[in-house]
Amino acid sequence: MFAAAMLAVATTMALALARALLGPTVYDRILALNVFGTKTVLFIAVAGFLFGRPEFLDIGLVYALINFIGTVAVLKLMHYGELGWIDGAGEHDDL
Amino acid sequence: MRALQQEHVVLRVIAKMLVPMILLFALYVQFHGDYGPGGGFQAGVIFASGIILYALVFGLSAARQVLPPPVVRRLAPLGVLLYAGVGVFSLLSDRAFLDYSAIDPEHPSHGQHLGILLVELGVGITVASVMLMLFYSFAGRGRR
Amino acid sequence: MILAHYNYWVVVLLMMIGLYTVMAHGNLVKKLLGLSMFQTSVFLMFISLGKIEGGTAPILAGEGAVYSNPLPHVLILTAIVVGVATTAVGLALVVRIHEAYHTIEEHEAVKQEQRESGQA
Amino acid sequence: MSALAFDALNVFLLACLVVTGLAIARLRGLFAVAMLSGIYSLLSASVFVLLDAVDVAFTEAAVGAGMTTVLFLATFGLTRSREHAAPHQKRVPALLVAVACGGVLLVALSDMPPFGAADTPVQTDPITERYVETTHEEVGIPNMVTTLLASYRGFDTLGEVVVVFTAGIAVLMLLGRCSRERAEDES
Amino acid sequence: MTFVIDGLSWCLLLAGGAFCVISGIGLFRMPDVFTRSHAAGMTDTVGASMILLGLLLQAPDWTVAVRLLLIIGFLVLTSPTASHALAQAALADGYKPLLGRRQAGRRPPRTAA
Repeated sequence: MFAAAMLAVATTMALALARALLGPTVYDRILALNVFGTKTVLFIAVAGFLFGRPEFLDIGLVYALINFIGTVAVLKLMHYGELGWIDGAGEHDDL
Repeated sequence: MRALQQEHVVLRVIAKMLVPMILLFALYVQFHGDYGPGGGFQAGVIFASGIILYALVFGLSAARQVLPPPVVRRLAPLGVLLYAGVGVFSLLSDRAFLDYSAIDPEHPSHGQHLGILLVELGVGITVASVMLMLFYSFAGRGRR
Repeated sequence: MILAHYNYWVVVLLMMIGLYTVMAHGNLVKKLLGLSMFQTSVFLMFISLGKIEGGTAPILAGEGAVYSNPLPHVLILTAIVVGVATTAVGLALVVRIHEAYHTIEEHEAVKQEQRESGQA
Repeated sequence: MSALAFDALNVFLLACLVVTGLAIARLRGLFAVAMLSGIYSLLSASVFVLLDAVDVAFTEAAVGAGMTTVLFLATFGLTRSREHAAPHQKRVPALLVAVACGGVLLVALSDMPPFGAADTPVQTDPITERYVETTHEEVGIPNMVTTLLASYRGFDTLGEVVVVFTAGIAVLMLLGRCSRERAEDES
Repeated sequence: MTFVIDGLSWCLLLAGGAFCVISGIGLFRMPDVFTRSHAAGMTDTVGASMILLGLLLQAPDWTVAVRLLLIIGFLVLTSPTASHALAQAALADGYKPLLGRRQAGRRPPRTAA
């Protein structure tokens, strides 16, 4: 049954890859990258169970935590045109 | 600028929850590297990523207040010195360079364990601070 | 037969793609991407060499387990972090080139350089 | 069953890797290429997990998902440009050189031992045996990669850390505050 | 008892797999960014959590179970947030959601950028 789940995850990876290759806008590609990240987490989790070493979920955990950063960085770059706000007004107000 | 920032309330709330988790996870990776996958290299990069997420969402100057660049610049050689210091320590106690048994001559295995922990800590400090240094250098060079 | 060497075929293919990207593209960022692709192909080759069929990851797993060779893992683990640091140096050079010539295309920068040396 | 699943997944992931690589080489929009290189890194991490290199996959995960993407995007932000078409006269020689190198390697490939064999020189070398058999008794840490990295090859790792540190200093020299202020003073 | 747990985990794995494939098809086939992000963001979370819950029922010890729960938690936090931020950024960049069959394939105006 892990094999069935693995098949589903692999199919979704292929579909997301196709969207990333075709994606007409940058946002489509970001979306595909995001989905691909989630599917990689699933891939690593299921592969751990499939091959009998499920203690390697830490890698999935890294992706679940860090994959977000790429998306945020790209959106910020699209929005502001640069990654740092050096003298951005009022950025301490909400802290 | 102000209006744009208020759009990202969801992002800010989630990032506020996520950043401490990432930093905590980096510490877990650093000190659990003996038993599972992980170690200083990975932990350093993950720690830096946590601070980078903070900088991306709350602004570069906020992140610079958390970890000022001068501190980061001093931490980077500190890690290398810690690593090399372990080696020099073992040299001083008449052993080969980086022979961790010198740390605890009574129990060589325990000494090895402690030495690996110290060395990985040095690696982690250097990698984290160098990665942050890279990010600060690149992100801080924006348009004025 | 092909499956027995499949990993190495892919390594060679990726190496070719990386090499082509480095040489054919004038964009300096693209060159660095090609370089990192080349790098990944080398990583893949080392890791493939260490794999034993039916083996498991080199973290103790009880009696009778067959482990893949941990030595390539050690070499590649450090190579990845060093790779990102050196890529950052390359990117920093690209940024400086852009500040000096206002372009990140190789041939345009070379053209400007020649023009300036012709005037001098 | 497990071996079949392994082979199928290996072939699938490596095929995806090649397709992504080709797309990176072909596409012109640099943002799109940055996204694809993110996917490339995810794929290679999956391959590393499949090939038992858990620690390598961990590193690739930590580096590829966060750092590399952020660095490339920061560069795009600082240079803000789109790739121009490559000069045509460079493409054919590049292709020829790449194909020639690939051809040589493919010929050399026929001498390689089959993938996954246990009797290759890499696996039967005495040093491998020593690493795998005696690390646990000597050091007492379950993760062999950590033991090798920090203890047996500690000198090597010290060198790597120094390289990372040097790279950090180099970037600081190239992009740090001092050089910018100097440039502003000159202009 | 093990039979019930196995059956339940079977069902969760299969349902999660089906969700994942459907979300992938949606991502591939939907006409514009917003509908695609709907397909990705919503079904992705459910599919991923179901597969991970299915694995949770098979976990050999509690450390694995804790990691699976943490992964589920983080995915549920980050995946919808990323989709939300993405859709918002696309909207701010001047892409408008498609509101009918006629507009499909039309190049969106880029005014705000």
